[in-house]
Amino acid sequence: MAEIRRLLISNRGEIAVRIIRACFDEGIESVLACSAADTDSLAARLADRVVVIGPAAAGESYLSVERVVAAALYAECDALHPGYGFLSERPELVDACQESKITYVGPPADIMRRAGSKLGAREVAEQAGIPTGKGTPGLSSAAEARRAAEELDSFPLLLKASAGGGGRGMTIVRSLDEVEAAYGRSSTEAERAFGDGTVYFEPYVEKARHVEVQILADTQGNVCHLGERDCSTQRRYQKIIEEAPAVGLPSSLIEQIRTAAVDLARALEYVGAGTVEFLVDASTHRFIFLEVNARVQVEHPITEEITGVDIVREQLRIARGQALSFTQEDIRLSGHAIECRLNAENARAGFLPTPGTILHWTVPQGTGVRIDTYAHDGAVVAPWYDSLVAKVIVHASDRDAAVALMRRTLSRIEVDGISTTADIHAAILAHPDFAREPVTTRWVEEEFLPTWSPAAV
Amino acid sequence: MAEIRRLLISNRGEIAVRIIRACFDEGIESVLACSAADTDSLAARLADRVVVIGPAAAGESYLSVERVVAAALYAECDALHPGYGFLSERPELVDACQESKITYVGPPADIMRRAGSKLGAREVAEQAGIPTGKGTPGLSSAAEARRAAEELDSFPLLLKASAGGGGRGMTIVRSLDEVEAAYGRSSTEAERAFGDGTVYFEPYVEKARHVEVQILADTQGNVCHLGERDCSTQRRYQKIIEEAPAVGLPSSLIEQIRTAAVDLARALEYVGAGTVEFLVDASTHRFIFLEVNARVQVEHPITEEITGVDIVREQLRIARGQALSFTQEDIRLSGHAIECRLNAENARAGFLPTPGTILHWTVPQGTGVRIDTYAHDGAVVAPWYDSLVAKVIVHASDRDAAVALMRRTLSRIEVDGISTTADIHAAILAHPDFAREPVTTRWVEEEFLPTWSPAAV
Amino acid sequence: MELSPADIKLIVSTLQESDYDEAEVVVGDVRITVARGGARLASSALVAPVEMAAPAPSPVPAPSPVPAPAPAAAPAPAPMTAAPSAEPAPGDVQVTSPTVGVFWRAPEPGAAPFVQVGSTVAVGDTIGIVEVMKLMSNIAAEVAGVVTAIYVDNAQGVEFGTPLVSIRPEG
Amino acid sequence: MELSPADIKLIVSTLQESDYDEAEVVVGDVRITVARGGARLASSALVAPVEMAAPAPSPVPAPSPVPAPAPAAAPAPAPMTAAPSAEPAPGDVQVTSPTVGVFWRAPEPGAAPFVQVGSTVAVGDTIGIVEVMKLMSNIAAEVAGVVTAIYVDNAQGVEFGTPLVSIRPEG
Repeated sequence: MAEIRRLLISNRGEIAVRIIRACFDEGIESVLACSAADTDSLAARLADRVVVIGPAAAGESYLSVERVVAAALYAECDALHPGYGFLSERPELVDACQESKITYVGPPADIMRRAGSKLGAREVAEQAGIPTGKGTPGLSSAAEARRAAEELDSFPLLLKASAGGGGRGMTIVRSLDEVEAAYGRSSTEAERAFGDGTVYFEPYVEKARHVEVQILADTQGNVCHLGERDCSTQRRYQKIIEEAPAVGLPSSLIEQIRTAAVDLARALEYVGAGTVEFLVDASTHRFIFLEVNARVQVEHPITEEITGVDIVREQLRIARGQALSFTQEDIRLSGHAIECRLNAENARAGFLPTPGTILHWTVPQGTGVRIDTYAHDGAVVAPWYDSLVAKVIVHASDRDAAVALMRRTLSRIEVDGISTTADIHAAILAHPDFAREPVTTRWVEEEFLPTWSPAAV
Repeated sequence: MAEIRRLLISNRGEIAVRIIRACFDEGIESVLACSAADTDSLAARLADRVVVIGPAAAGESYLSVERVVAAALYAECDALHPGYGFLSERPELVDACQESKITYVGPPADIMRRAGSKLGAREVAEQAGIPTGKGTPGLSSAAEARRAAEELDSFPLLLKASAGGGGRGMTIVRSLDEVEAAYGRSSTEAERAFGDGTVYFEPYVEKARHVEVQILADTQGNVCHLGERDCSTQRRYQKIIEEAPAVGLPSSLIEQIRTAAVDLARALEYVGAGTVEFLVDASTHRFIFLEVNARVQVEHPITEEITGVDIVREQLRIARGQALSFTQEDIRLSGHAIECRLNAENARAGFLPTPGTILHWTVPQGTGVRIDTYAHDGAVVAPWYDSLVAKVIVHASDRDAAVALMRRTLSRIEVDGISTTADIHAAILAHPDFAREPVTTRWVEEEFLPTWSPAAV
Repeated sequence: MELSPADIKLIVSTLQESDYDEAEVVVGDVRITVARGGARLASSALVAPVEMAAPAPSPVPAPSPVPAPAPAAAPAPAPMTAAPSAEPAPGDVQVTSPTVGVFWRAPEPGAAPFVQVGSTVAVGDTIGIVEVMKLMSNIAAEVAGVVTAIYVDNAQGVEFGTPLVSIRPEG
Repeated sequence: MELSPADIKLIVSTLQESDYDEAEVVVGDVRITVARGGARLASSALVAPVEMAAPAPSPVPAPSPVPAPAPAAAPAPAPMTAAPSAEPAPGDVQVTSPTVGVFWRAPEPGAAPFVQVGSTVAVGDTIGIVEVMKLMSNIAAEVAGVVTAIYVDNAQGVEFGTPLVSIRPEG
């Protein structure tokens, strides 16, 4: 057992606040490693200690493995939680922690490497008998991409980056003519974003639902799933609304997906909290494995709400070498939860980010309403980082009740000083398509936005 | 059934925020009737509408029956929740609401009158076979008080005001010589505070615990208790820490007290949320009935935590004429809850109130931690009203765990701009006497304060 | 005067909503120049700065001179009417409501109102009544002068602090 | 008024959302001129050159990642020492740490420190080393002058922005 007395959080914003909360619960001292831009943030207020690691620019602060580990040593931390984003899926950080005898809250480096490569993970999935996109291997040139596309001969195809995530490097290819330009764009974007320009083809599913399974695996061989989330409400491959569980799909399909996720986690010898993402064809109800996210996910709270499991505290248990605090049989899914990502963006102006100072922040208090945020009156939405300001989470008896509660909640949110995406969330929730059942991944861009605000498409 | 669509809250501070939360949960529009001093308060931000009823002075705002009812009519409210304090136990407000066809969230006027007079309630209790203090009837002169004391001939005695509460008008009398001066003091204070100078004698219990039972009674004849609270940690008859349930007393005694509370509520034909207060002699374990509080109590959250019942929502159900949402058999007490009343006072300077602007307000987030407050950065603690700024509530598996969690929580609270009583709470919780078991009602003044800070006694 | 970027944003959006095709705002060392719809940017270096005046405050709505019926069989008060934006003319004294309630302009239904715009009042003259429940409070002029505005209609609900009338002091 | 890059971004995005085809915002020595939809940049072309002066780069000198011969058997960094309250004398220039790390006053254990209070330094002279993990950054004097204060002990942990030394400029 590795005791954890003092934990460094190498992150910011709402997830830093969330991890500090888990530290409080576990009786662990929290140390926030933050940039000079975040020394007055809510996380800095709540943390037991703050270490300023560099200037505002993430490259010299949150993205620097050296500085983050130096901060942990400086503050004599015995553990490090990377949150999501930033360095959370960088095996180099895991290695550096190990060298410095710091417990890393996440999977070991070799498992992270195996899970983090989409191509590598797909191979493991295939060996475990899990359906995959029957895509190509990594493509090293535009010519190779063209040959591969000719061979597959079934459009549309999707060009994807093997490394990283967040939709970057993705391009839909609808004909052979588009292949070379698409390859150049995807590969360059992937290289720039992840330092790895490897891309590959997958069949593109026109009407798809994004379904992902939350996994928790300890070092003692226990692997449990906490049910699945539907994250199909996306814009440009970015999730904007998530739900748990996934409704409107056959229960046998859901069962297969959950089992596939656990099988894959076992095949990867996974340890920690992770998410296995799948794509479900909304017409045929066939599913394919997409990728593994080897960290806590932005949308983890909706799973916490329907299961009662505290995922971040379980991460700390796992890191200490303890067994999960529950078994698969203990998990009962209750009700329906929805999360809206409130971003500091003006949806009617092409989702232009609107950094600035929050002059007024009022959110309702209510049963089944949870708001994970770093916002308060006077909080600064810095231009340097992503635009997520708050996660508005509701939990109610069923999907209809959850949609109604979310609408009531959004209608009571008042923010001055920055624009937020509260209006587009409210409009999506009020839309009959969404109210009927979860939408598919292109619905926001193809159906919703053109009628809501042409400028936003 | 009386539908409630729009509810006027004739109160302020944390309880106004609490009631707005219940309105949100019930889908009721909330209208805050507030003074000109509170138009920027958190409750005003959270309410759906705000009506300014008068200047800062409570007599011309929160304490004016006419203005409060006028505000309800003005805003077309169909119901009114008085909170606690202010007009919450004034039958005139109940009458005025009835005349104006506004549903009053609380007991009918006649029941409030019967329950609100301590002498009257004592009589009902005696008829119901509930032990009372065997005190005197109302005393109308110093000479009568002296005669009554001579007759009782067992000191110490306690002089108490028949109307009102909060310890005002109470005087301990240790010998016959003290009677006349004590009568003058008590009667004058009662007259000034409640408009009724009637006082009476009760035997004074030196080592006593204050135990009170939470009652909910609907209009359909259902009367349930939600267990009891121990509110013995007092200074000058003012509660400062409350706990639920009451531990360290024989379970048969607890059972008798709970039964007595339900019996009394039935005898009073009580309707609404109410609290029946008892005094338990810590040496003999005999208990006597003290009084009934015919409203929601400051310390209701600790009962909510151990029962899972939302007392304010039940109040709204009862007001609509609905049955309670549970039966007595459904109530299972789980764990232990503690509340610390964080007041804007400097305990080391004789508990001097410290109104002002809160420049910085940081409270920890944690599982089992609930903070009911109107505070935030920039919130004003007005000099016009009481000094309660926040109720820090924790809920854990047992008393030891709750004490530990409260200590951890208090240690993470940071407030600038005003003094708070957080330091004295932390010191009390750290004291071996308190840690061992609940203290008695004079412990803070007689044992704790003299060693902690002589200036505070 | 110090401008922040947020102020500049406010100024630009104010201009944006105005009718102007060209505008220039100079505050200290900050100069904002905009043009649209074919208008050219007249460079500040070449021409004198055109000072873009802040929009005048919205004029106070003329009060209804109609004396409506007052108490006796009181109708339900007009609910929740937003208080009119009431900016008194410089030097005028505003009389505000001392309580939440209902404003009555006349002593009884059918009677002439206590005051009209243009009425001359002495200190202590009643300018109206605010009823809270059945309690009537006479509202008195605090200064002698001429009534220049009446902000609230008869039988309208008012809150504490709601402006009732303005008086221009005499002398 | 001082503009940050974030401020400029805000101003430009404000203009972007407006209808204006041409706009110019001048704040002190910063001038932002924009044009679109065929509009020409009138002003600045005619007057002064476009002085879109980005704010000065962060005052921290780029640390030369020259590997300094540092502690062979490096002691554990002194942890979490509160930064000494470091108020430079008027006119003195403070050198601050460009990163979290450990401050080394000498090139190797036992060697003489780079500078002492009273040492004369030229621009670019090394005043110490900040080690972050095994990466050594030489910290250079930004001005020539005399060292008037050293705020951090050898082997002490520092954060970004922690004052290291003060230099009184010469001349």
